[in-house]
Amino acid sequence: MLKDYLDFFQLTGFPSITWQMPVMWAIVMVLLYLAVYKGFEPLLLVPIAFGALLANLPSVGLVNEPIGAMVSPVAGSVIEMHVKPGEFFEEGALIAVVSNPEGREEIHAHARGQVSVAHKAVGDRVLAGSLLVTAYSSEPGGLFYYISRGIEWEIFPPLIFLGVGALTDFGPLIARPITLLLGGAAQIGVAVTFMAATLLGFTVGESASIGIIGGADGPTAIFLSAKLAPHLLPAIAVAAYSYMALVPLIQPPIMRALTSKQERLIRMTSLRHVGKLEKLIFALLVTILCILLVPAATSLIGMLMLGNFFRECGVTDRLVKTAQNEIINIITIFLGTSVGMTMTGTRFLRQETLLIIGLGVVAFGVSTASGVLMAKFLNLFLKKKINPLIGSAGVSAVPMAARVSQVEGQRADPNNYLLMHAMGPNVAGVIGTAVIAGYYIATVTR
Amino acid sequence: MLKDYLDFFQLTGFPSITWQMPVMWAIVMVLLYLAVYKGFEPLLLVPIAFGALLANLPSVGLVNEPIGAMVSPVAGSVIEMHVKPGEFFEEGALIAVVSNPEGREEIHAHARGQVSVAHKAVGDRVLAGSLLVTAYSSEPGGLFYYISRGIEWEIFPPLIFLGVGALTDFGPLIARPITLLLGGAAQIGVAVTFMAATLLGFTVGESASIGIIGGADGPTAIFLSAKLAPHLLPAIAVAAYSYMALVPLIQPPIMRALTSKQERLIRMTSLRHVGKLEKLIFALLVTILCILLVPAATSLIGMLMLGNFFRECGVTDRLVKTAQNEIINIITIFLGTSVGMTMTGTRFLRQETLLIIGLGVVAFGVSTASGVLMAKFLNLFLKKKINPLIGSAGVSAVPMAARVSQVEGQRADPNNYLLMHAMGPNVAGVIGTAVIAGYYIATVTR
Amino acid sequence: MLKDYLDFFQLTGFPSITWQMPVMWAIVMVLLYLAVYKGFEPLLLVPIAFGALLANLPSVGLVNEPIGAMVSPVAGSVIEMHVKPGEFFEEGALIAVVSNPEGREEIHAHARGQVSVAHKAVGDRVLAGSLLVTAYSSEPGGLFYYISRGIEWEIFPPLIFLGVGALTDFGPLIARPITLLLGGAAQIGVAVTFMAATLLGFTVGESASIGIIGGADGPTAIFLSAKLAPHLLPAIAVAAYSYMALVPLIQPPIMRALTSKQERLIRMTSLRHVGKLEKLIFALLVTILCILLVPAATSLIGMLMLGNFFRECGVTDRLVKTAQNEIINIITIFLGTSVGMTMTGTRFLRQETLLIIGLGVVAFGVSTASGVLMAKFLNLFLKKKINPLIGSAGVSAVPMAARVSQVEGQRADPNNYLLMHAMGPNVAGVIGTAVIAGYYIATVTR
Amino acid sequence: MHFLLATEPLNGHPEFFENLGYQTVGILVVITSLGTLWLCVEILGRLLNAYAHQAAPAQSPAPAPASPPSTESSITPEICAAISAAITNVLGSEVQIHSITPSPKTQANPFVQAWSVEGRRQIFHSHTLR
Amino acid sequence: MHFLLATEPLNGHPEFFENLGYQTVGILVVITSLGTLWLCVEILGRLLNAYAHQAAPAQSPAPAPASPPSTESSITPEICAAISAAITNVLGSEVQIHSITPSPKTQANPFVQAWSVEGRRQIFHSHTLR
Amino acid sequence: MHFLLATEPLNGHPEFFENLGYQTVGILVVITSLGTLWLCVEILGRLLNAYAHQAAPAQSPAPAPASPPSTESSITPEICAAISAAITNVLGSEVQIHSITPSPKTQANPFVQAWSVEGRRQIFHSHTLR
Ligand code: NA
Ligand code: NA
Ligand code: NA
Repeated sequence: MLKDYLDFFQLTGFPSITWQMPVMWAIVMVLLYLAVYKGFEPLLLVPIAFGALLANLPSVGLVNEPIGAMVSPVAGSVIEMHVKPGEFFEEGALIAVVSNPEGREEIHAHARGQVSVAHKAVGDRVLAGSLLVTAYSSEPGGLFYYISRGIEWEIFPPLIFLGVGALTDFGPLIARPITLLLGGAAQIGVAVTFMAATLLGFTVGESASIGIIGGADGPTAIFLSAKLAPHLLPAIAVAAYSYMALVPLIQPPIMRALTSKQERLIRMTSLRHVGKLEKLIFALLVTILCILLVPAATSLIGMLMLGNFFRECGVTDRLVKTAQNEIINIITIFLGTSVGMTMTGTRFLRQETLLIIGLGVVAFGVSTASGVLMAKFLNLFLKKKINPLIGSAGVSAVPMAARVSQVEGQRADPNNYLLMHAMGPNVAGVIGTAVIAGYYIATVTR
Repeated sequence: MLKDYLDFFQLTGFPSITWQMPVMWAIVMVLLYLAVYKGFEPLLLVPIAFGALLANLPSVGLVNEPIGAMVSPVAGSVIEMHVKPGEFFEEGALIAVVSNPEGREEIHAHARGQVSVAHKAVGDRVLAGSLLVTAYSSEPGGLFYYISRGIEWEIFPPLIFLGVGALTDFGPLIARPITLLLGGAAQIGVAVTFMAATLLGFTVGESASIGIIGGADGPTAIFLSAKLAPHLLPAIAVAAYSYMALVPLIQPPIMRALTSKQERLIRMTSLRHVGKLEKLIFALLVTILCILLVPAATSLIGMLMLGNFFRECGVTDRLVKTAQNEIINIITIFLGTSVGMTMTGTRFLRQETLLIIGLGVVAFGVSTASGVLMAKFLNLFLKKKINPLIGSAGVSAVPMAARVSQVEGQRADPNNYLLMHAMGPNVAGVIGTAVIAGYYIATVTR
Repeated sequence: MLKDYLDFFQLTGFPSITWQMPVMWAIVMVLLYLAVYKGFEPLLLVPIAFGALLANLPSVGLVNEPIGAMVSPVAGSVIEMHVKPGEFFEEGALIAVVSNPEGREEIHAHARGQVSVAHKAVGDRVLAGSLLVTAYSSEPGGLFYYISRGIEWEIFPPLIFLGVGALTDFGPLIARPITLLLGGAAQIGVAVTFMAATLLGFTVGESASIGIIGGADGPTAIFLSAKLAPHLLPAIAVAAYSYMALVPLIQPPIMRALTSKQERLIRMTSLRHVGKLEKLIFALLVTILCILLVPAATSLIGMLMLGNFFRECGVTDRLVKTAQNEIINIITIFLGTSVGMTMTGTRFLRQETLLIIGLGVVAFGVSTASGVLMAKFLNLFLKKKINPLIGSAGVSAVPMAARVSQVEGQRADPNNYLLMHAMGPNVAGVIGTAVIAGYYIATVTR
Repeated sequence: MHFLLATEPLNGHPEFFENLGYQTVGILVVITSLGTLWLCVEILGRLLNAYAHQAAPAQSPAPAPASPPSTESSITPEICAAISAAITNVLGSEVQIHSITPSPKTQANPFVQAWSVEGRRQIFHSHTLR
Repeated sequence: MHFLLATEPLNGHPEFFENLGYQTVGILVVITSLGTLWLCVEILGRLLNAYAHQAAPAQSPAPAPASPPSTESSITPEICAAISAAITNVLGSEVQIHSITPSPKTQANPFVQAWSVEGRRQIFHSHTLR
Repeated sequence: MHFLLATEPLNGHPEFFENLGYQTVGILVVITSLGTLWLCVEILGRLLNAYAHQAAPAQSPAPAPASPPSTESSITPEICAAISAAITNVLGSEVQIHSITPSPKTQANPFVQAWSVEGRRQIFHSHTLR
């Protein structure tokens, strides 16, 4: 019995601890510290970090696929086949090996089960997606196998956008629509970072996902990288949310370097009141125009403006409250933990992660600069000048970036209130980032 | 590069605009106007209309099925097969053509992918549901492919009924149970409209779904037409919710035409108090009786009375609030937009839609009349007369129809308060419509 | 037509009533009475009982699987095959018969449909999970086929634990961590009941699920029996929740029998204040340690402590409120009704159910005794004595068992407040039960 | 569960009289269902009332003095305000209330009436989401 | 729906100038989209304003006397407090408000300003969940 | 992740002594887990307390005068009411509170005690949904 007791520790997770795990635990602690004690986007970073903790423990029944059809993940030849119909196998058992010029791929069982049919034999050629073995098991998939469908199927980001739309007042943007261009210009940071990433050796799908960090829009970044570079999703999500929290540190030096004292003193005329009808038409306009121009952005833009229409129409109070609260909260818990769950040590502790974190700063910096410069460019033509400090708000990171504009404006002139003016480019940046994401989705092959 | 820029507009949605789209946009605007500025059931019509807008834009990634097994939708012979194992295909590519005496059916790809197995060759005979091709793709289905499962799988309407049950007080019905017959009589409008639709050339499945508009019960109408005539779902849902809002216009002339001044002056005795135990037994009674008599209505009646039991038992406060708020609100958003998403121009801009809208008026009118006439019929036997104005409330459309009874009653006698009396037939109509829907489900083949 | 009317009653549920149904209705009434009028865990027992009512009515479209692939549930030989490709079949039709030494297994259709492919012929050998027939139907699965996925896939219990974690203050446990051992000792009741069940002829999977009733933790009991003995799930859930309500009757005699008057008079020193940092580290510690030691408990422990981290970190207010309210309420409705839905007469009206109910009392009793005895054992070594009355709180049943400790303590000395001291073992019992459940999952074959 | 189809299911495009018969059966099914329900509820109400009357005598005198005799004067300003508010709420502000008189046939006391008003108010509030 | 791919999709590791061209097109697409939107919103605003001015005359004199002439004295203590609260709320308590003066270019009356402040406050409150 | 099964999994109907051994191992596993946790939490508490004592001196005198010496007189009527309310809430109204005296062994000041009461109250409120 003492032997049994000692034997039991063979069943514990200790033998499965890898060197990456404690390293990841330390990273988790840092993220939690930043979120809890430094206020770094805690609503997202706490679930992400806790999910990452679970992902880096030798857990059972948390992420495994359910047993059923086992398909080959690559094309090649079956060089080993370890099971016969009727045989039982344990969780983790080697089922088959497929080999092709690029290497060999092992197919392991995700849970205990029994083989029903072996569709291929040693020597057979297979394609990606070819059925190798059908098996039977009473074990379901892991909890986060199911919850993560919301990311795999790209459901969570649009639903978050439904809530974001219900929370966003586009009034300041409608009152001064030229600030749309500031939100557009900030996407230059995305494009520049994309190019930089390509030069550093990332594929275009990966580069697009890295570039979008500069959009400072969590759900869009998750949406795009789930589509184009799912293996980079955790690094990109962590970078996107961390830098959003660092906006008050990253932006001011750039803003001051690119503007003269005189420009920073520009006062802007008060915004006019925008009525309900105008807001409703705006919501419909954005929907129609953006979908026509960039169909691939439909689910993001469509849900954003649906939420906003609920908000502004004044007759769907129950729905707007649900979108702003229950839906966004529930999805945030599941989205955050699912993202964290992808953050395994083997995936995260790579050179790429450091490069992504470095490129993220570039992205935020260039986006900030482009917004400011676009404002200065527009001032060449405008009679009512724009204070270029609000250009930086075009990166979105709502409402952090607009606050930065306000604070910098008051540093130059304590009586200058740029806050409301900066909200225009701020929300325009959300639309701009969704548009460029749509462009990439339409034109980039994963 | 300029060429690339111009080329990009080949990728935009503009080339995909069809004549139906702008027409549907106009219809969407009308629906939104009615919902927002005229108060036509905005909680449903706003999501439906916005969903219809999205459905009539050249969107990408919104409604497509995920790649995987492609099955033949009909029986026939494979006359063309355009793909070979290992071949890649683009979204929209023609995969195969199946032909039978009634025509030819093309199978297109819903997304980019690669063929794993071609199960059939040219000349092979196939049945509906036979596997043609298995393919592999990293693209998921569209957002509303997943959300619409709630309608396809008939989950949303029963869950709405859970909330409706939690919101409904059956007290007035229990205090004067004879009003159940008024709620039953109102279903004659459903039956008459069914017959009229059949005479106009609709199949029985379609006719049943059209008839149920007269039940004035949105979730039941959606439940039935998802089952028996999914292609008519959008027209039926729009008609059902619009006419519910028009009850104050449709009902009064019919009510006045069928009643004498003297009948309209009838005062009814005040309702007795109904205790908790009686309400609980009522909920169980309705569940048992209706399911025994019409098993096909189980999921509607069962959820309705479960919600009502939560409400009346007094010890499940948390659950009843959740059913009344979070569940019903979340499902309403998803149900409404999913219904709207089916409202594509090619499906909606048909003669059938006009016929359905016409038949809907008939349905409401006959239901109103039957309720009133049933009340007059019952008065032949009753000592305590029923004011026939409350008969019209049997169409359900809770609580609109009961309000109409009150207003008409006061038009005849300003001191006559029929409101609470009309709530009896009003909620009885909900049960009646679920029962006749169950009858149709059990006996009509799609 | 009169004939048609009478014929219709062939379609009603009356011919399908079995003798078990009315018996189950009576049991449902008893459960509802206990829940509504006696306050027996109404939040769970009302949905369970109402679900059981629906499960014991001849319903249609409530629980059936969707048509598609029909697989053999057992290994054996196909001895009958009743359908050919292209043939239509009705709901309930006999499709095939598979026979093996242990008996014959009939495969029936869950809904109307048409056969696409017959994969096997009479005489073929099949394995569990072998595909027999592929069929096609436009009918979806039943409402609770879909909702019950949350139990089959083991999603609901961990999500309930997310909410439980968000509701639990581990402060009293952290202030006096030795009470962890009391929560551990209470699991002896689980082990003893497991052994008793095995002696009574239950398999080990069944025995483990029965034993866990002594853990007095609903979600854990449901989680474990869904995995190891799904056919006993309804009996175990009903026993677990009923006995939790009976704690004030079951525990006191045992507590008094095992303690001297003097022991019951022991006063405990007031608990120290526990700060935020300590609570956060505790949450992470429990997560890491328990998952390392018992990986199979990951999804329960992980979600519990995630919810608790949300609660204690102070910066995720939106998320903690959502976990405490919307998530736990919605899941409770679906979990309860799904459990009830498994409680069909044929499954519940068996001798096993009586045995389980009997064993449940044993489980609660032994757990209570072990907790008390462990406290007395610890007192042999401690300077600051523990009042053994708080040992019984180790069974969890939060907060009922802690209340019992308080009441019993005051019976001996009206000025002794054990309530806060009893909360330590009380919440420790939740962790202890999850750990032993993980041990069983890892080592018991279903 | 499996049900034998006693009647042929209706499909395609049935003839007029076939359809008429079919619909009549449908309405009869509805009336049968709701009629049975009516009877059951009627019986239930009487049973419970009878039981309540048996149980009541001991305690019924007690509440009586608390509520003044149910004459026309029993409509207190509070009840009046409650009714007005409820009706305004339900019917919109364009409706004017001229006078409130208890229905002469009413035996219920004002508390029950107030309960009714409140009950209805809840119903009307709740049903905005269908 | 199916779209012909006019341009070859970008894949693998494109050359620098290919990539530069690709990104420039991307930015042009963004600017085109948001620029078109700008024009539409600008036109929309003018149309609605023109319509409002046509419709207004009859009723515009009415509100005028209610709001005193928009001089500096128009900042009432209430508005001042509202602005302070909003700013503290958004910028944190370490910010001090030295003085509040209406922007000289502002034609809006204090009510509109208060509306703006409130509108912004809502925005800032709401965006904590991204 | 894959774990080698060191022990044969228990299945079917094991013999009594096999089962007894198996259950004993199970209980040992539970005690080991919770025992390890106990040790860790004990150590954690001491570390944090030691750290707090090092950090405290500079600021501890400040709060001291605010809270009067922790004698029996320190139970103010407010605290008394809070405790009563909490206990009534938890134990139901049939319980009567005869007297409230601070535990003689208690070093904690009344604020901490009030905190405890409030903390417990929350716990008891929350756990109605299992
Ligand atoms: Na952006
Ligand atoms: Na109806
Ligand atoms: Na326990």
